Amino acid sequence: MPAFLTPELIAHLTVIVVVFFGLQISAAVLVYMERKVAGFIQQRYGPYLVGPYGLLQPLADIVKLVFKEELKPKAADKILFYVAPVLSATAAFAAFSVVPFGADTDFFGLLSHPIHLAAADVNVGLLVIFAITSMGVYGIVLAGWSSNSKYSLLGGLRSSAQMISYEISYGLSFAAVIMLAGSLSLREIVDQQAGSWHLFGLAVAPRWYIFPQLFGFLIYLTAGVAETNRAPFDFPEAEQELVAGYHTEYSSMSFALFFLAEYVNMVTVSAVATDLFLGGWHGPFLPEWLGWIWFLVKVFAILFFYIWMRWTLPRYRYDQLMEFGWKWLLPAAVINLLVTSAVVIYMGG
Amino acid sequence: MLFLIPLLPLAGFVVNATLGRRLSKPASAAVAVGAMGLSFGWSVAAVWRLLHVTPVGGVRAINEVVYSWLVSGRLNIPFELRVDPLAAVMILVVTGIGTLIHLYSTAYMQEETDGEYARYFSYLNLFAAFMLVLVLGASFPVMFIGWEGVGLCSYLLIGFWFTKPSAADAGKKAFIVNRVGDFGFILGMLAIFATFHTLDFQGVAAQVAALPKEETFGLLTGITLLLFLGATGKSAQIPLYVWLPDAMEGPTPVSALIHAATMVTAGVYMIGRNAVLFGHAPHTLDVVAVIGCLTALMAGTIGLVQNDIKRVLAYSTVSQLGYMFLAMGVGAFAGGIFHLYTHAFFKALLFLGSGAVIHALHGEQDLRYMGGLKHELPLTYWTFLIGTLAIAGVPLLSGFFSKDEILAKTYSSGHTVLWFVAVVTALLTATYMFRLLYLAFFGERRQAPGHGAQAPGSHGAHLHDAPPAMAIALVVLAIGAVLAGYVGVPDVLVSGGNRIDAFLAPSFTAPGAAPQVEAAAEEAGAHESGTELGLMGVSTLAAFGGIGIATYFFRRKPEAADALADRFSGLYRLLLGKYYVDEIYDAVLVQPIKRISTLLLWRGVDAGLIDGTVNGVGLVVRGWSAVLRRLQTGSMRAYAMSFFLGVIVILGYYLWR
Amino acid sequence: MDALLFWILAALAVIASLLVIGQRNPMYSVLLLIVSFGALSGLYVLLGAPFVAAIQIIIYAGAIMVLFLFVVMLLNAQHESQVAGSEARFSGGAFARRFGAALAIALAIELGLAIRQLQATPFGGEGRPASTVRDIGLRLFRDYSFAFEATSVLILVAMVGAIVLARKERS
Amino acid sequence: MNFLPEPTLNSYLVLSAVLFAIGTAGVFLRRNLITILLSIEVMLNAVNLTFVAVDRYLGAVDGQIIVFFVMTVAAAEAATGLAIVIALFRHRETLNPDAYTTLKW
Repeated sequence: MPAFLTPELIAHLTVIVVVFFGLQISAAVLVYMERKVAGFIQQRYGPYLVGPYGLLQPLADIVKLVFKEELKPKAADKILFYVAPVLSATAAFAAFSVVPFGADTDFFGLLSHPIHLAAADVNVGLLVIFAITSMGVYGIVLAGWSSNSKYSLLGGLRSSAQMISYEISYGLSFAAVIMLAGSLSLREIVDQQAGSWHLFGLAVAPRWYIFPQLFGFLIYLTAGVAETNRAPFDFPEAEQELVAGYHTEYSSMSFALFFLAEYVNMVTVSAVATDLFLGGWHGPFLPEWLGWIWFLVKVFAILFFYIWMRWTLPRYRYDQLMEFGWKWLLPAAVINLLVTSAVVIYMGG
Repeated sequence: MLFLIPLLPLAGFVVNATLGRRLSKPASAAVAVGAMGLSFGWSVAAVWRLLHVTPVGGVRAINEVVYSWLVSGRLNIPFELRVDPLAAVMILVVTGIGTLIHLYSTAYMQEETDGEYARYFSYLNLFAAFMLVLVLGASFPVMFIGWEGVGLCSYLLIGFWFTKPSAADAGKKAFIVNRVGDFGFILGMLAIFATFHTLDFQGVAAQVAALPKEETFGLLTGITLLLFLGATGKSAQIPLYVWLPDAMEGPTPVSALIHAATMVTAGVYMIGRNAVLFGHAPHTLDVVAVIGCLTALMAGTIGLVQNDIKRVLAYSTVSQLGYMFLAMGVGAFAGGIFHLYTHAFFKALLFLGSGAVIHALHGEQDLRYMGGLKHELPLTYWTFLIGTLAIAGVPLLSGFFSKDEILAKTYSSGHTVLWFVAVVTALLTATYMFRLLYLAFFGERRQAPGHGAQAPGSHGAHLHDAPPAMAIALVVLAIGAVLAGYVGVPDVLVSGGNRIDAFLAPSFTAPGAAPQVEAAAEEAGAHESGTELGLMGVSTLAAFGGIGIATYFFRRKPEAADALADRFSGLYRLLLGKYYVDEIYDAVLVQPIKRISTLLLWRGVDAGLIDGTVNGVGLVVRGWSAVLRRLQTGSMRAYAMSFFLGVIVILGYYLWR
Repeated sequence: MDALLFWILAALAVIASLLVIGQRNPMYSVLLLIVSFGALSGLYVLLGAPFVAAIQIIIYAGAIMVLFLFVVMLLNAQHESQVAGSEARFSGGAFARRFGAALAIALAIELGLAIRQLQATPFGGEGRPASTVRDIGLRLFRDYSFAFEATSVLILVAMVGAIVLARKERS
Repeated sequence: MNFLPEPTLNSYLVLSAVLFAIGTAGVFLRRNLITILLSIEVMLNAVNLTFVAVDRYLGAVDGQIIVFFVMTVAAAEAATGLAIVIALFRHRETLNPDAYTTLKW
């Protein structure tokens, strides 16, 4: 086999492939999960016909979406109409690429030296995530604009405004953790969370940043929900007001892409939350190399929380959303940041 | 912590000035009096500390640099405060008597509205603060802050009832006249800096002490004369005394505090502060002595015939200040300060007493419409009597000792003529003071033609004596007027009795140098103790003589006085018209200046030259813009083009040069 | 590898920018500009400035361009309108635009000449580590703290100004 | 793979020069205020590129900091500029700069 095809390269490629498909699978799982949980919350069964417990429902959905007819409004912008969904899906996947999901491993000695369990390891990972999330806006805006319909336009404008407004709080909640860890690399941040917090010499809690940064965590979650346009902040597709928001005009695969993007974004946000606040793959009972299981557990816990929220809380009013974002969440984030920095300085960090 | 002394009154000022309108009268009074009281306590503490510091180079002093104020090139002036014996006496006088007068004012100003009341006390506190800066300042500029500040406050307080035109004018007059003096002071200050490259009193003194006495008219003489000009302004001496009598338009306690006890003595203090400097300029000293003496006499004579009770006191103040300058002039610095200090007591007492009278008579100030108050205002009467005796120089009261010391020093330093004039003035003093006493308190009540029988206070029974706040002040001051002198009992009576001289002496000498001025005076006094006793007798005689004259003319047969007035009606009118000095100034100075300002400065320079230039510039610009605006097409792209053209040209220049 | 990336990204940036100004539809201009920003940020990574690369995306592409996008969408002024009449007498005419283009070319030439005067210099010290965020942060908040504060004030003023200008004046 | 010349400082400078020129041309060629603002952004980015490249060359970080400031200023400029554009558009239904030539005297 060719020289440049070193085991490392192969390993890297595997990781990338795993991430890529893992995300899609998790999206499918999420769809199923969402519908089931929704069912239970609303005291019904949810999908149960296709396969055992309706486990094959997601597949059915995918098939349906693929074989649907592709529709495009006449007045829509030829190019952008198709670019938009691809863009948002790409952004969604790209964002996850820098998220580490497991400890370094050499695959039981297959490799000469261990590699990172992340599609890409950048030492400014958080910035990259931030950047890519901000790119995600375009998909929605363009979708809204290009399909040249009032509903879509409003949906697009709204969602972009919403995402931009909440990005700030989002970033600030990052910043607090960055200050604690003194690094922009997710991997280092996670490694900082190994071990446990000690009080009078005895370990009281795992050394996760959620404990010093409870506020930061809450702010992050709230902003994250807004970033992913999930209920109770799901304005872009506020059915009652504007049919289906930015993807009113979309159907078939291009719609599927948006759909996919939304769930992948959820996964990303949860994964980042896990890495930042919940100690990533660190956890008891399991050997290092199985850390990714802990990671998955935590991520899905947060995802469950998301779904739970969606089916429990009513939707905000748009002005309320903006007001909340600017007048409450942002100040809270700033204060949290200031307090954190003060403490860090005091501790001589 | 010296800075607390001026800071406390300042704080009182700030409080009363900012939220005075919302404070009730008792509240703002409490703030003001409390501030002064604390300041007094702190001063006492400071002086106590001073008495226990070990003298450095013969000088006891506490220095304190509050902060570095002016630093620029060679000029470095810290905001430094210094307490030495001289300053110690002054702060005690200022804060002590100041406190009493504040207290007195609480009752005296009762009629004012709350806002006015607070305004009054804020001014009064501010004045105290500045006065304390003036006396504590360790260098000319710091002193100058106080110097100007008290001027401002005196202006504000003279014009306190600014709705009354006469009061407003009096305030302006005081301010302007003082400006003339300040001008001299500033020049003197600059000259000193140019000469000695320092403005610190001790620094100057040290350098001057090294120089020989300046027998010919020279630099030192010039400097000191300039400073003295400032002193005449502040301390109401010829030629700048004219503002003080008018200053009586202010509330009486103000007259007592500012225009009798403290501010007007600033000039005297300043000369004492620079004793070494003046000591090296004999000519200036002579000028000082002569001017002081003349002022004393002139004011005394005017005082004889004035009918406004406060004006009489004002002229007497001028005359007493003349005395102090005389003392300074003959080199008896300690004597001058001693008189300053006793004078503060009895003159404040007299003013406050007159205030009590005016208060009782609801604003009546004319002696011709008083009389017979002896029985109706007993307390006022007795305290006033003490004050009068003290100022008249009756033995065993404070005035006697200080005045006598001045006379003795004048004589022993060989200025016989001045001594004679001074004695005559002493006689006059006794006379006009007792005239005042008799007219006010003895005989029958004389109604002002204005009021009918129903006028307030027309029935003696209605007159109420001083309320407690005023009474306390009067009594305390009266006690002071009696006892204050005993710190300076002449050595001939009790050897070593003149403690204040010994105490003050170091302040009048350069640090490290031996007290030469004092030494001279001392030995002079030593081998002429016989003559000194004689002199003492003479001044006593003068005092009693004056009292006798007054008794004859204004008690025994008042018609004689009028007869005399008719006989010498010219002289009488001259005196009544205060030698028409105001009119002369007006004719010689004010009118010409006005005319010049109007015609030349205003019409010519301002309207013609300056405005012309400004308008001309405007016109030129306008004309050009009318042409140039054509270039401004308003098209953004055109602008951008010219912009980039410029860029390309400049870049090209650097490429192909 | 770097060389290849450089040339690709450079070409991308140039082409995108050209299209930006070649577009009649502002919507596309904005998007193409974002592309060129992306290329530039890639170049920044090559230049060992990942921080700048990141904020290039975050600030420029993520914030400023969205602003442009909004305005374009709101005004929805698709195609450039010719202004007839005296207003565009000089500046609007074809002459002005040709002249302007000429200026631009002249500028390019001059810059090129200027650069040719310094001999081709490869970057010294390939082993030099990429400047970390820490370095930049320390430098920014120590030596440039005043400028930093000043810019923050500038931003504030800009915000207020923008709000005031864009507000509908109620009549 | 050496069939391509290694990028030198000059190549970066040339690139930024080209970009700058393009921006300039855009300012003159476009008849749309928004596009003109975009061209200005292009110019700014060309300058930024120069800063970073020279920074790399000198091994300093100051250039990057200046880039940071440039971006901030660009943000401010865009915000105000667009606000003005909106105001103008409200006032006269066009984005053509040549329509607003009365802003003088």
